[in-house]
Amino acid sequence: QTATGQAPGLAQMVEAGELPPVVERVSDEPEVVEPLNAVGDYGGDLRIYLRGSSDHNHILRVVGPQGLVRWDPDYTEIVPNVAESFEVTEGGRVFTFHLRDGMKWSDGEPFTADDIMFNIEDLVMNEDFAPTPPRYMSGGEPMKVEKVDDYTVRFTFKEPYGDFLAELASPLGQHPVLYAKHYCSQFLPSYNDSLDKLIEANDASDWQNLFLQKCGDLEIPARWGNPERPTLDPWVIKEPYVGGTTRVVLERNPYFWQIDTEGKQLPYIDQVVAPVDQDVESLILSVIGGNVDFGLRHIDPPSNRPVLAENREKGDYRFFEAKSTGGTDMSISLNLTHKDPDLRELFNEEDFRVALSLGMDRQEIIDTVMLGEGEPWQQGPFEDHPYYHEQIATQYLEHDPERANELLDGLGLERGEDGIRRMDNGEPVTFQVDVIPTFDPTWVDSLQLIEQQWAELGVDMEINPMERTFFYERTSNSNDHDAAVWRATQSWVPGQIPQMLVPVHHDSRYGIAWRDWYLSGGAEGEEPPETIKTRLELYEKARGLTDPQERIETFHKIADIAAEEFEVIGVSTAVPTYGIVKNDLKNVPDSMPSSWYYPTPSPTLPQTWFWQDE
Amino acid sequence: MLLFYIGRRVLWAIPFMFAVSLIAFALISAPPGDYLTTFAATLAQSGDVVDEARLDALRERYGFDQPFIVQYLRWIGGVLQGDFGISFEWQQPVGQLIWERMALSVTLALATLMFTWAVALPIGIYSAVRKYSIGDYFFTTIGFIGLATPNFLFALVLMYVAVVHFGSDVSGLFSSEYQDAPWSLAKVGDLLSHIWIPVIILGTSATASLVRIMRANLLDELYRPYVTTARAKGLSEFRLIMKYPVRIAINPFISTIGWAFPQLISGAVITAFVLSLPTSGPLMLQALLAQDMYLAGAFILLLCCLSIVGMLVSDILLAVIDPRIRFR
Amino acid sequence: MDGETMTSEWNTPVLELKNLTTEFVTKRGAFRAVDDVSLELHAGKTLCVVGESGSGKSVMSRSILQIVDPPGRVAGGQALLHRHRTARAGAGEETVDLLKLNPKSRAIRSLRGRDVAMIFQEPMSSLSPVHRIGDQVGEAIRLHEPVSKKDARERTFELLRKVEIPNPGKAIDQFPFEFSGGMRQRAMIAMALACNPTVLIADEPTTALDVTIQAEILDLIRSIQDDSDMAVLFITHDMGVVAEIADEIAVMRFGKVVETGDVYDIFERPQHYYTQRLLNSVRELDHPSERRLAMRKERPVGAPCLVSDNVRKVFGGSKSWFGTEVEGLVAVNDAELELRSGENLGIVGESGSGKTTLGRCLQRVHDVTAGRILYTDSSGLERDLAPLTENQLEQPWRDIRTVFQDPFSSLNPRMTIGQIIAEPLVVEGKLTGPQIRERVYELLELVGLPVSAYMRYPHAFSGGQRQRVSIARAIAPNPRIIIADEATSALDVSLRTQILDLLLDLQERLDLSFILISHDIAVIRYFCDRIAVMYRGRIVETGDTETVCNTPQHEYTQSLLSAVPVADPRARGQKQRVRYREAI
Amino acid sequence: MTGAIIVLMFYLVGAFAEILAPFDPNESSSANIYHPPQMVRFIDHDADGGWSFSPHVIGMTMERDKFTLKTTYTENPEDKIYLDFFGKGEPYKLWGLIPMERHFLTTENSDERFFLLGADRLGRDMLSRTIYGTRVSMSIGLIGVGLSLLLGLILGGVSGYYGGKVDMFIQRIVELVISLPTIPIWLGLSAALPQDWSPLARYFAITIILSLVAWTELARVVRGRFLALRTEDFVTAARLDGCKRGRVIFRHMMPSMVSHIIASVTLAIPVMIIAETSLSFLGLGLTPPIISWGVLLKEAQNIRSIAQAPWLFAPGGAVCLAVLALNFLGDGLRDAADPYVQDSH
Ligand SMILES: Nc1ncnc2c1ncn2[C@@H]1O[C@H](COP(=O)(O)OP(=O)(O)OP(=O)(O)O)[C@@H](O)[C@H]1O
Ligand SMILES: Nc1ncnc2c1ncn2[C@@H]1O[C@H](COP(=O)(O)OP(=O)(O)OP(=O)(O)O)[C@@H](O)[C@H]1O
Ligand SMILES: [Mg+2]
Ligand SMILES: [Mg+2]
Repeated sequence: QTATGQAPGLAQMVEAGELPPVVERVSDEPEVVEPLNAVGDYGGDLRIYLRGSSDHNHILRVVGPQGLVRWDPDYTEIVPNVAESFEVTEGGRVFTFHLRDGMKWSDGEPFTADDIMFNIEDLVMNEDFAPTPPRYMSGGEPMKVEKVDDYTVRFTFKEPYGDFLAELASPLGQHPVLYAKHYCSQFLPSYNDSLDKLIEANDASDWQNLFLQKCGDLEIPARWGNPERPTLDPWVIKEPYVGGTTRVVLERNPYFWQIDTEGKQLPYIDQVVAPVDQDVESLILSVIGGNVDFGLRHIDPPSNRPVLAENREKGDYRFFEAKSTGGTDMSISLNLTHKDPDLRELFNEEDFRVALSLGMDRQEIIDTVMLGEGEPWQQGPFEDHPYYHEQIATQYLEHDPERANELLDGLGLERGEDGIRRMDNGEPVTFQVDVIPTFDPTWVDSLQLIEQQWAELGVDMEINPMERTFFYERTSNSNDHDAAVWRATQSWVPGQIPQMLVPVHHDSRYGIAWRDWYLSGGAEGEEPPETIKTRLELYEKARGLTDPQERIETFHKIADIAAEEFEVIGVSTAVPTYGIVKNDLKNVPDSMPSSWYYPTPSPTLPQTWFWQDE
Repeated sequence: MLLFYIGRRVLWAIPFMFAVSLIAFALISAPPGDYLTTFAATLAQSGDVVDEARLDALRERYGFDQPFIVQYLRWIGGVLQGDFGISFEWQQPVGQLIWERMALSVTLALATLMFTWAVALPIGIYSAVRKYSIGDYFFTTIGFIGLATPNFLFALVLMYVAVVHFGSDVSGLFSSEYQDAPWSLAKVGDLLSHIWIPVIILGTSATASLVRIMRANLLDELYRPYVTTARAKGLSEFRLIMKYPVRIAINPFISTIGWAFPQLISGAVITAFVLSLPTSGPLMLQALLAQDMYLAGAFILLLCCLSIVGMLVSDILLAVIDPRIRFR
Repeated sequence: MDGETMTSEWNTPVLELKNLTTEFVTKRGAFRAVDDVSLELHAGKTLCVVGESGSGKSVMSRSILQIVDPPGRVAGGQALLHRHRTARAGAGEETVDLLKLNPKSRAIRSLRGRDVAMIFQEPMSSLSPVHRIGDQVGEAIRLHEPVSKKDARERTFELLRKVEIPNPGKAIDQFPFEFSGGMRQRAMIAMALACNPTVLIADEPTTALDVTIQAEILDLIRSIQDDSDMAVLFITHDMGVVAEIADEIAVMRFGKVVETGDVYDIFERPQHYYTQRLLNSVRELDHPSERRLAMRKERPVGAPCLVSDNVRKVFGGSKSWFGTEVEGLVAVNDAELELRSGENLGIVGESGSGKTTLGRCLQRVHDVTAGRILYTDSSGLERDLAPLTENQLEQPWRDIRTVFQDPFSSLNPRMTIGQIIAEPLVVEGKLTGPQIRERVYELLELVGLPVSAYMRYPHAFSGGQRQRVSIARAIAPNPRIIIADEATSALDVSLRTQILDLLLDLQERLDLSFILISHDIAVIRYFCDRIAVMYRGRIVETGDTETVCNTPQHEYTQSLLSAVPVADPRARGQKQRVRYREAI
Repeated sequence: MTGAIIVLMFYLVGAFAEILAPFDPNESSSANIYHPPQMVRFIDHDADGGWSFSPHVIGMTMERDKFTLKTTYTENPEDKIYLDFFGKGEPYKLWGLIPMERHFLTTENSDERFFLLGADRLGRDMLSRTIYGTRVSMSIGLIGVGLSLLLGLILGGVSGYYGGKVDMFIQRIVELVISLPTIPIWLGLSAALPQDWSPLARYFAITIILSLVAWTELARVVRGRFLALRTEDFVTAARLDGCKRGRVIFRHMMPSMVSHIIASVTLAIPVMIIAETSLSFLGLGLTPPIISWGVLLKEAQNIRSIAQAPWLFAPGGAVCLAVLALNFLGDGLRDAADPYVQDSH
């Protein structure tokens, strides 16, 4: 099918000779998208919002990463995106992508295999620019990329790498198609001899800085800071996201490569407009005031729900559901690699952790703090998910202070006069739980309840709220914490890092020293015990698997061990959040998964959303 | 003569600025971690995940692994050449980011200052002259309620009322059509039609304190013999009070300009944050929270400059207004 | 008096006080400062009010314009201003009762300063410290007459010149604190005369002026009076001045007028006991104190204990605030002076000649620009005070005490009289609390103040009362030297002798030395052994009091003595005044 | 006078928070989320028309809308909760020391709860929380202002009295502190605090931080006044009386500024309380579980409270009242120190 329709604005420009006709602009092999409900009409703005600085990913989530592949709207299957199709061969070692014939960058220049080669060879693999991210390595070696022809590229890995496609579908896997060679190469020393002048003219400190300024990178605001940069996105930057701006505007990409079933070029909506507000509360006010067409990020905690629900008519919007993919919003990790030997010994007693879990009245917490939403839960995917693992999700959920006390007595922790238990060395069982109060306000609230509940057990927990950088520094770098709170919303699907099962990430706060050991290849940190090592091996293996069933089984093996060890204490199922969408905005699903790796809502294809009066 | 004095003060300001910059930089670097830690934290808060390897590489490139003094020297060296460095967050030269915002901040601060003075002086005088009258109690109470309400709360309530009950949006300093428009007369008009809200929000607490201070000082002067002298000349009560005791009671007011101005700017930060004003406050706050060192550093340095100018002005005014100080 | 029947314009009153009563309502009850006072002021005539210090003269004069300070209020009576009888009377102007007018009304405002002008007793504090002299004087003109700024300035200049302020062109732009006491007083006078008032109320307007200038000022007032039939209410303690200018005299005591009458009557046939005492004191003051002469015989004057060796004081010189070289004002110019122990040294001199400044230099309150100040302490050790720091000055300051020229500003407005007098004792730390209290009561009594003064604040006192507080404070810690700057100027004559005798008493007991700065030659003669005459920052003549007074050498001294008023109305105008002007 | 009484009351409330608060301020309850304030009724009517004096409130039951998650409360006239003065309630330790269980006001039946100022998002009693907040906030005000007053007066006084080099030096320090914007100072100083300090230690540290920033203003004003006062005769007189510098400054010069000082102190206390709130806003100041007015206001600082639970702003009312009372107290003090006023009453 070929493109036949285009936005009226573009049609005028074609008539005026400013643009080539739509057939030429759109690739010969455009992706034909079947809109969710109906084929739409052109026109209108999509008003979203940005919260201060570092909210660039919100733009990304709407515009979409537009990598070679993407997730389908259900977050279960990977489908071609920029690539017209792909093949996986040799047991998951070789990946071949076929590009779309005649596809163009947003400035009209052709998009070919050369662009991918440029991205990989000159940037991803260029140590001067940045280290090669691990997702392009396997078996300790970087991948190899060949240009088969102008529209075909082949990626080859040393070891099988089943998760590679998922990595590419995630926002972090966009590298191969991120930069347009014809534009971005001018900022590389190997392509431009008079680069120094350019650096100076732009007040940049060096070429890397200049490059980032002009072409951006995956996760930095500067990606949306240069209207000249060609992209493959449905909308391109018009008013950029630069420091201190108060509004960001994106306008339709006239060369966008998707069409609907009637041959009309996408997107339907002309512009994406995002005012920059600093404070979440003012975002909520904007929503109530009807100034936001689509919103999910920042406004979604359940505590805002009553206000937003109340004003639905006033703001002329409806709710949609943003299902969590699994796991829990709040988990407490005791530091099992604690620097203090006594606390470390105590925390490493599994009975102690189990007792703490049994000592929590989760239902009360859910009713009080989470407005009754959610169910008691430890961690891991929900029941209806293929990765669901019963034991790790549901063990020790009951509120059973008696058992808990028995377990603690069994550890020889006698109660002192003040009712607090004593360790062998006579010190009271006291520890602090580090938490960022601004991050998720329900955490401190829940902790306050937990504090009281644990006090019944004779365990003196202190809440230690702190600012986020302090938190990171203490809990992820210097390993100074006793315990810490973090979220663990995971379903373990490819692409996600299961940090609560294996200590591979700075959010694995139960074993930061082990993580350091793992990431440094044994050079730093602390050698983990067997149970962790086994899991790490299984995890490595799972990443290579191409067969989904096999992958699930491997993950369940990991989960079996993790469940036995019971390192992390969860509270309740991740609360399904909700977003708001204007009543007149069509083709928006009533429910979508909520995840960064997905990333919400872009796989639901906002380019197919359109305005229609009721 | 005055020029000479100013010159001397300005010369003084140079070593002073160095001290300030060092302290400012130390303050910015004081929190643990660095820009990248914060960056990771910010993204995590929105549910996004960062690429760790990438962070480490950047850390090295930005020189965060170097000792404090090296980083400082590098920065101040650049500043001396007019190069404020690069904002890590925006990958833009700091110089590009600050000026327009600073200008708006100064405008807002000036407007607020004028508002507070315009309101506080007459009320202060009134409540001193009519001590314990109903008006005195009234203004005192209103003023203190204003003082006791955190600005950002006031801002939030105002915004809520405006949105929910009047359906209008009071945040920002410009209507959307002027937001990115080049400066024009119409844009200035638009600015004026928006600026009064933050001015009132910011001004209330400052007004209350000025009223009280004015009142207290004026009460001290009201019964001085020279006031009687002037009265015997046949001056009207109003002119009398304005010309004599007020003139002396205003002395502490003048001492305050020096810091009132910079403090208005930095005090406005949180309000500006809530109201999403395109002033320097929110950007500075973000830069600080994000540990975007060079950007924050530039703001702090500029604010310090403003304070120094403010203090200079207040010292000069003080000398002009009170000859006893001038000829000490 | 029945004014209506007197057809003669000459005897018609312009201002009539009838049963004026003014009260201060305090926590301790109401206090009648002015009690049922009735007086008449006639056009072109001068009514002199004399009376005991604290008798209510100032309050009475303020009551007329309704500017008594807050706790005070006019409780009754009338103050009738017969406007139609004044020289500048316009059509339709008639009698107004000033006390009936609302004190804030436009009506009374237009009368204040224009019809009735006032010179306040304490010129030092009565001028705004932050406004220029020219501004404050010119304001009075511009308020009541439609003149331009420039004209007002010109007239101000003229007025300043008339009141003998040297270099009026510069003075007009100066601030009060740059003025000497006498200069400020003259500025006040200029301000009052600015609009040619029909009634002038002058509350001790010449206390800070030397007799030469005083004479000029009195002449000035008289000439204005002659020109425009101005009625003058003149409050003073100087009977010489009274004799010189008064047409009528009213004597006040305890808030009441105890005697009124023609100037000759009063001087020659005083009725009231107090008036008699007053006049006796005047006569007594005319010659050296017997006590002193007797004392000197017993204990002759000792070695010099405070010597000013070429002391020079320049104000505002080289290092000005704005860092440029400014030529300073030489207030004291190489003054050579020595005070011997047990001696009373008088300093007289023109107003603004640097007497106060010299006194302050001697005590090292001011830094001196050049010269030495040699002080010999009780142990006989001689020290140069000039280079000492404040810490090192502690002992000398304890030994050398001072009575400030302006009592009001030298008393902390927020301390009670008791606290003020006790302060040096408290600091000294030799006595216990109750002892100090005892001592303060004793001092209060010595200077003739009631014990109830202990708890009150300075502002609630009359000028003379404050002056006595100052004296009490100075003598409290038994010093060695006292520098008294116009210490008795605000006291009535009887009190004056009493205080001077008190000081002599002390001298007898404690081997004190005094430097008495005064404009009152009589006081100097009574009290001082030697006299130094200052003129334009220089000591132009020193010598034994009698020698200098009888055979003055320097021309300025001669002119000074020639201007001393004689307390005898019959001698009025007979004395030949000479005026000395240094060739510059 | 009224000012003094109210201020005294505030401090008493702070001191005896444990007794006065009906409940544990941290006790949450899922059944009372956003419980609205209840009115106390004094007269109880029996079913048969008789009446008696027994203070009580009418109980309310909560319902939560499944979709909007909004809580609504309906009065349940049958359910009367009787109140009891100095009845037994939850046991507590006064000042962490003396075990007690009587509360100024409790329910007769210790299972029941009442909410005179409503409840917050966790069903905690706002009245109790506000009462506990009094302790922290009023003492922050007092200690912080005391500290900054001390610093400001001493440094400002010395600076203005000596002039010259000392003045130069102190003024540079003042300028340094003034010219640094407060927020970075707060951030930097809070960063210097060890992260595992106990809440109490952190609270004191924050008080000190606040006053370290706040003293400069006073110092500068005091200096300005001193420069002018220094030339007054009565100051010279005091020096001549042999007063040491300290005495000249504090006994003789300071009283002339007493009005100004009182005004600034009464102003500084609310500013401290608010500054603490601002710090909380930045996530730096006091944070839960510490209860201060600032923390409470920070918690209320969202659209939801404005729209649905305005009673959460009760601590704001407390701040206002405290500030007004302090101010009127200040007026009284000022008048007491003013010789002119003293005589006229
Ligand atoms: N504000 C005040 N409060 C209370 N009493 C006052 C006040 N002002 C003046 N007095 C009292 O009123 C009386 C009269 O004072 P006034 O100043 O009129 O005296 P005076 O005759 O002018 O004396 P002097 O010759 O010393 O100036 C004095 O006893 C004084 O103590
Ligand atoms: N602080 C000052 N600054 C500048 N000039 C001053 C200052 N104090 C005094 N003068 C000037 O010094 C000169 C001498 O003043 P001083 O007060 O010593 O005079 P005096 O002899 O005491 O006069 P009087 O009898 O009028 O009090 C005057 O011309 C005066 O204007
Ligand atoms: Mg008098
Ligand atoms: Mg003098």
